[in-house]
Amino acid sequence: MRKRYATPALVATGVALCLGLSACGGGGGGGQSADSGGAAGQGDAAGFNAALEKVVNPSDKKGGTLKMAITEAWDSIDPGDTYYALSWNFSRIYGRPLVTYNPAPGAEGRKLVPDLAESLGEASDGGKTWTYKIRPGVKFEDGTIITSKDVKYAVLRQLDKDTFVNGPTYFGDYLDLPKDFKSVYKTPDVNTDSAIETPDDQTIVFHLKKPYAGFDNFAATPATVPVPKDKDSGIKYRQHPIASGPYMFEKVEEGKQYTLVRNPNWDPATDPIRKALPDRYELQLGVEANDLDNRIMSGDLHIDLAGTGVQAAATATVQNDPELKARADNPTAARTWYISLLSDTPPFDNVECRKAVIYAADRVGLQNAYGGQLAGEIASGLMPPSIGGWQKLDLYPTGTGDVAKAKEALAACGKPDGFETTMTFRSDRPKEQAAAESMQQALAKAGIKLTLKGFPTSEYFPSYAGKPAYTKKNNIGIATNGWAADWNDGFGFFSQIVDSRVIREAGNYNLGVKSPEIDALIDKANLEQDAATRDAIWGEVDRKVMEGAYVLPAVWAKGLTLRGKGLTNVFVTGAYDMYDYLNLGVE
Amino acid sequence: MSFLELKDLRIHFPTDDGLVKSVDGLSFTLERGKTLGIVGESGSGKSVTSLGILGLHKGTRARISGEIWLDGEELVGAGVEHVRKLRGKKMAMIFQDPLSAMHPYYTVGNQIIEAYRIHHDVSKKVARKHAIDMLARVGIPQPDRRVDSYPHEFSGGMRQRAMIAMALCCDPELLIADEPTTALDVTVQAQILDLMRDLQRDFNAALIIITHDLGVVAELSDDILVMYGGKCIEYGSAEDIFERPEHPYSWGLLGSMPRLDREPTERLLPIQGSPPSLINVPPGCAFHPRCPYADRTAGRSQTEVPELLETHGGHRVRCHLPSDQRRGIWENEIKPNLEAS
Amino acid sequence: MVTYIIRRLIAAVLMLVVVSIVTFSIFFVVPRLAGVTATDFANRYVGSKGATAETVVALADKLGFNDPLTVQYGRWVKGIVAGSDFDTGASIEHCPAPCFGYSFITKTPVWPELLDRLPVTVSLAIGASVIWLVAGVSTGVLSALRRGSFFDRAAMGVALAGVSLPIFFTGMMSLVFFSYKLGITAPGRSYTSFVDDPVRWAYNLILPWITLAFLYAAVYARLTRAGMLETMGEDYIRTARAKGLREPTVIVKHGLRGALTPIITIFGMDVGLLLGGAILTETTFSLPGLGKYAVQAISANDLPKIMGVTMLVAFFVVMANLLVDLLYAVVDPRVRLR
Amino acid sequence: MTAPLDVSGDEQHAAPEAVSQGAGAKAIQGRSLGQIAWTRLKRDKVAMGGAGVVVFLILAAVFAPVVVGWFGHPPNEFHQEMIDTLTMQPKGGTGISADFLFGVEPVNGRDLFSRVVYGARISLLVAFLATLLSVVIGSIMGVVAGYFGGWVDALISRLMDVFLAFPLLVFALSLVGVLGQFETQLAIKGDTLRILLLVFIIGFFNWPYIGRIIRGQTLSLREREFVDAARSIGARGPYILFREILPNLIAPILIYATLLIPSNVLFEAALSFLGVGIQPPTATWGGMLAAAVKYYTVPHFMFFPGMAIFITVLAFNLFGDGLRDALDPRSSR
Repeated sequence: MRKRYATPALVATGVALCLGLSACGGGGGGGQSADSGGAAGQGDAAGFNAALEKVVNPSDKKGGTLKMAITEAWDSIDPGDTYYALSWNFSRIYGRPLVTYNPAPGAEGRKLVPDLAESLGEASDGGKTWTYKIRPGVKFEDGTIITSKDVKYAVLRQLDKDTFVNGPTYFGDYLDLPKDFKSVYKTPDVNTDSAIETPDDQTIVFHLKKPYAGFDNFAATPATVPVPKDKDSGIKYRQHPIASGPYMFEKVEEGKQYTLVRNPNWDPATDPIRKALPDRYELQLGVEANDLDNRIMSGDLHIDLAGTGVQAAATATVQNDPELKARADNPTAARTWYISLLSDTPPFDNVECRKAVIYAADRVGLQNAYGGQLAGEIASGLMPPSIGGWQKLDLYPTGTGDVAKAKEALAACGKPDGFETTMTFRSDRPKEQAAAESMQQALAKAGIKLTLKGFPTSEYFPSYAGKPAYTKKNNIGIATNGWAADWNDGFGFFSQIVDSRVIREAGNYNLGVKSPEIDALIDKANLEQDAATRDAIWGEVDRKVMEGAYVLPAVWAKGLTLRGKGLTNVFVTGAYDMYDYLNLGVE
Repeated sequence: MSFLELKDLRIHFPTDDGLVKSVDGLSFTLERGKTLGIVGESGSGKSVTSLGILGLHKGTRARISGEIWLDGEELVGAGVEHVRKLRGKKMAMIFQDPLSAMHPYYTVGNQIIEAYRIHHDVSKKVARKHAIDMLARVGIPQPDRRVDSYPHEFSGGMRQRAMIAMALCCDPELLIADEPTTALDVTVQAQILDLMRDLQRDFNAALIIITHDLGVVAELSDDILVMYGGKCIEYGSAEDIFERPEHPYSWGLLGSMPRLDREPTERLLPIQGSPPSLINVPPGCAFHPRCPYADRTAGRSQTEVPELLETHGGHRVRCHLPSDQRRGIWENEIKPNLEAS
Repeated sequence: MVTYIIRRLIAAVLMLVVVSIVTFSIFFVVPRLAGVTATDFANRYVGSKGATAETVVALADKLGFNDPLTVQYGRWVKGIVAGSDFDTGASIEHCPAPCFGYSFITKTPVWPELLDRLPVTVSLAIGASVIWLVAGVSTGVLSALRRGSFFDRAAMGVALAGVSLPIFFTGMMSLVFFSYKLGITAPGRSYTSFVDDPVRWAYNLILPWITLAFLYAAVYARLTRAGMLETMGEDYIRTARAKGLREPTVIVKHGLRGALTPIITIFGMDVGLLLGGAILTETTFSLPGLGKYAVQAISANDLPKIMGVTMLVAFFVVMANLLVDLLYAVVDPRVRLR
Repeated sequence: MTAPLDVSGDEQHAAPEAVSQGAGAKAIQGRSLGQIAWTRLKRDKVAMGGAGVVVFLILAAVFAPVVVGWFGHPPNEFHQEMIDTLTMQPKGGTGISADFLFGVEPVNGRDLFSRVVYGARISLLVAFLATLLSVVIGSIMGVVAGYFGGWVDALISRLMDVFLAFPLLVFALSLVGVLGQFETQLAIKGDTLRILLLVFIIGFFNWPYIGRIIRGQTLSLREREFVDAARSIGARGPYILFREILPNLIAPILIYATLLIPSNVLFEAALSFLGVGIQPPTATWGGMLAAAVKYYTVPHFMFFPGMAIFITVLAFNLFGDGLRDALDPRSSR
């Protein structure tokens, strides 16, 4: 759960069709229809939700300064040390990964296209070997030619999780690394050709321990952005990452501001996907949240870098002002806010008691708690609609709570008079607090008495909700939770949250899904080579989770985002469900 | 006309609790070179009187009426600024507790210099020389060194000497000493009283000594004024008061006078009760609730305020008891008791 | 006087030692007593999704959570006094004294961050303290001198309201009104370095200054008034008047001098505390100063940062204490004897 | 002492209050200091107004269920029908009506009036108990330091210095988290635990302020004549302590306790504002203010809890000032 504010990467596996189209491209149908009033369909460049399906203000005009801001600093601008979607999105203006997502609105944006590489990855050995050819003539900002060795070094260096704590671990999990390799810093002389080969300066070959058909998703992470070995300074590299894209850092003041200027050594001829319109980027960090919204509204800023939507106060302002509303979009993210039912804590060891909670919960109330229709669509399952294999589940009512059914379930559980349990939430997250309060109100009607307990986010999984010893001792049966996909296949979404075998002493995100049946399905999916069949298995996992009543899904997250005044080439990419930062320009 | 004359001085303070009549119709006269002792308990109005003479109630909420004549000038009606210029120069005051009466943050020398330079346009150097002279004059050893000391670095007696030096530095013609020895040890008390007597003689000033201790005034005073409840209840020469006191309150004061041959805490003739509230002054004679002889006035003491009447040769008493009866009580009941002890 | 200074200096150092022990105990010893294990500590620093149990155990060892508490304390103190070394991955980095440790969550040494936040807090504290000292003391003096007047009543009424208003309420209301509604003051989170643009610096800070100063000015007006009234009732004031001094001289030279001395000591303490971070003000106005830093560190449970900022605050308070004591000795000759 | 009569030594104070107080107090036999103070207090309309508000607040807090039963809805009851589901703000801006006197909260539409009333419970309870704790610790430490002097005094004074050197809020914030880890080992849970935790933190860190004052008072009392007198007639330590010194400390303790309550109300609000304190859904003023930051476009949400804090603190301050003036008239000069 690194991605505290930013929406995580959401990736289409290869060219797999997006199932459930209504949810994929344009935000959840339900939430949108309630308020958009057809604005999205208007022919004008601007309009509510206009950027979901098409490019708003297309332009090729170069020049100007693009001003971005964010309420706090994100983890790192080092491409090897970041796990925020905003950062994966934004880093592409200064760094070129092997492949990336097609800069196009909606579902088109989930397609992978070659970037530093000449083409998408070439698989061999049944998906265990992946080969890429680097484009010739691409240079770092200092004029050095980029070779495959720079990519190899970049991928290997970020495996050092002692130094780079933020980034994902996928390469480390899959690459066939020699046993004696610790890190590029500690064991620089170990031969790593068993994992990555660079037969020549243009070619890079990845060798995996086990086959993975979606390896291009790995190659699209910033981990493959080349890093020159002689410029690497470990954790301090983030003070000036060397640019391979059209912009390079002019000034880095961590936590305060970044400015980027044109990289003179970037050659448009080597880069078919980037327009590189503005002359300059100015990023302000640590801007007060309400102030940030106000400045986008007034035109002082172009875009909120975080891309998760405006604050509560601005929501009303946007709603009530047609001019502002025409500059707003309401995309759905591949993120589910849900509530874990801890099956280890009695009486939740009985599925009927878990079901009772799901029946009794006020699903509309939960939606409101998470910010209302504009902030989330009531979720019928754990898996968000944009993940491959998603199917609409209809196991439980999604209304304001069904007390009668809840009582039935309670009776079946042997607790006809209800029971008492404790619910935890992250105390620094008002939405989770509201959700907990809503649960308390709704469950009380069925006779289930909740005691609420909040803990700071930093301690939530390491010390409290994610620590079985604690939850058992303190009778914690319910806990707020949330998860976002790194990839929009089932593996990317489910692997850490429903597999009972990942549960450890502390720091768990899977708080109570313990089912041999589900574990078996996961194993089956991981072995399945055919993408469609695999997706179907993941869909089955979702159904089993819901049938087992292990979680109460609250909403699939949405955000009300604003396009700044004078911004050109704006659209929401299906890859990150936020504005695509690759080709933005200013008037 | 006398050097100092008070005519029917009244100083009243309006407070939340009512009007406090601290001084209520006080009159007396004092000549140059003479000493007047004002005696009374706390709250009797002695200190308020002295501050009134100095004009220190001007500009406060106090209501002042009557007349104060100093060397031919009326002060009650005089301007604030005019009276200020007289303060320190023509009339000066010595306060009871020199530790709190001197500013803790300034050296003794500085405070004397300041007092001198307000009234004399001289350089600091000259003023400092004068301060050292004054300190020497009041018997402070090594005055050229001690001039730079802070008040807290002095002993009690030395501080009082310094205080006196400060008061005398501008050769005042009227000197008011408010409980000058109360805060001091008995032996030091005697030294200070000696010093004051010497200085008064040298400066030929008029001196008012305010005290609750008859022993102090016994040695110094020419005349004595006994105050009670803001009024003068007995006035006369020192001899009158000590040999022929006529007011029962004065008898009480004499009875409780400490003597060397007696334990300090022992009181021969204690006065019962506490001083009166100055807001709700008892009707009639203010002293009657505490007066052992009140029953001998046929109830007049409860209803009628006695007049201050002259008994003989300047000796005045404010009492309902007939003069001969008072003398009788003194001669037969009080005096033998005092002498017997 | 020299021995006095030395004694106070020793006391100040001792105080810092005690503070450091207590701070360390609260964050390391007390949780241990509550049953928190070394791996629990390490778990806080594990960010990525895939951390295995072995990684956590190894990290606990690497960060020294398994060492005896005295060793951990010694290491921490040694870092402050002598500096220490940290592994940045590519190299071993020396963190020179005073090294308040290295945050394993953000991978940054704490001290430079504290230094970075310090100017914000200092700007806030200095600006506000100048305003409140001038406003509070002058109001208090005037009130005392015109006791019972309309001015006195009005000023004391406002002052009482001032001390009764929580700063996060006045701050929020004034932000909403002046910044968001009228747009005449800077919004929250605004800070520009004085060196970069003094005018902008003042403009950005004016609202926090006034909000903070209002609270303190109210306190100081009340204190000054009470002190002034008390002083003006002192015997030495009567003595000064009896000497024939002019009233202004009496008030300024004798009255104010006595009344302001305790105010100055309180002022020193207040500024000392504020230099350690005006938590509520900085939170309300989202100013990136030490107070906000402390709050963020606490909510992230980033122990090196929490301890660093605590020690820095304590340092400021102790220094302020020391300065005030020394100043007092200069101002009030009686103190020198002690 | 040579004083023949009841000379208090106060005589040189020409100020009329001192004269009237010294004289008046002693003239009326049988009236205790308390009665006199009460007479004075009764006359102080502002202080009595403050006292009235305090009593009103206490009653409102104690009888919160009744008050809310009359004028509102249960504090944790949702009224989502009052909320616009797009903006999550109250319909019509605030939702203020005869039914909802202060309007409703954004998101879930809880009755702001009843939450403010219930908030008074936590606020006052914590403030009172914390004050009690500070006063007990502070008085004991102060008296011990002031009375025994010497190294005991030096030790306690240094201890107070150390306490005052700690960044109070930082500590309070971290301590709530650290002490929370003991929760599993304690018998008390939930709000009770949280309240006790707040009381402990606020009370425990505030005692040096009152301790210093009491120490000073004890020091000066120890030097006062009547203690000398008692000592001279052979009174022993405990007698002097309990019969001569402690009774004279009641007034300052009472005054500073009364003045500490409002500061503790503010402290509790600050802790709740910073997010440590009572667990939701229990209403606290500080917690409501913190939640209101996000909804600054509907300022009624921050206005009512803010004003509740203001009025409470102001009322206690007015009463405390009045009490001080009544018990210790010289301090008001």
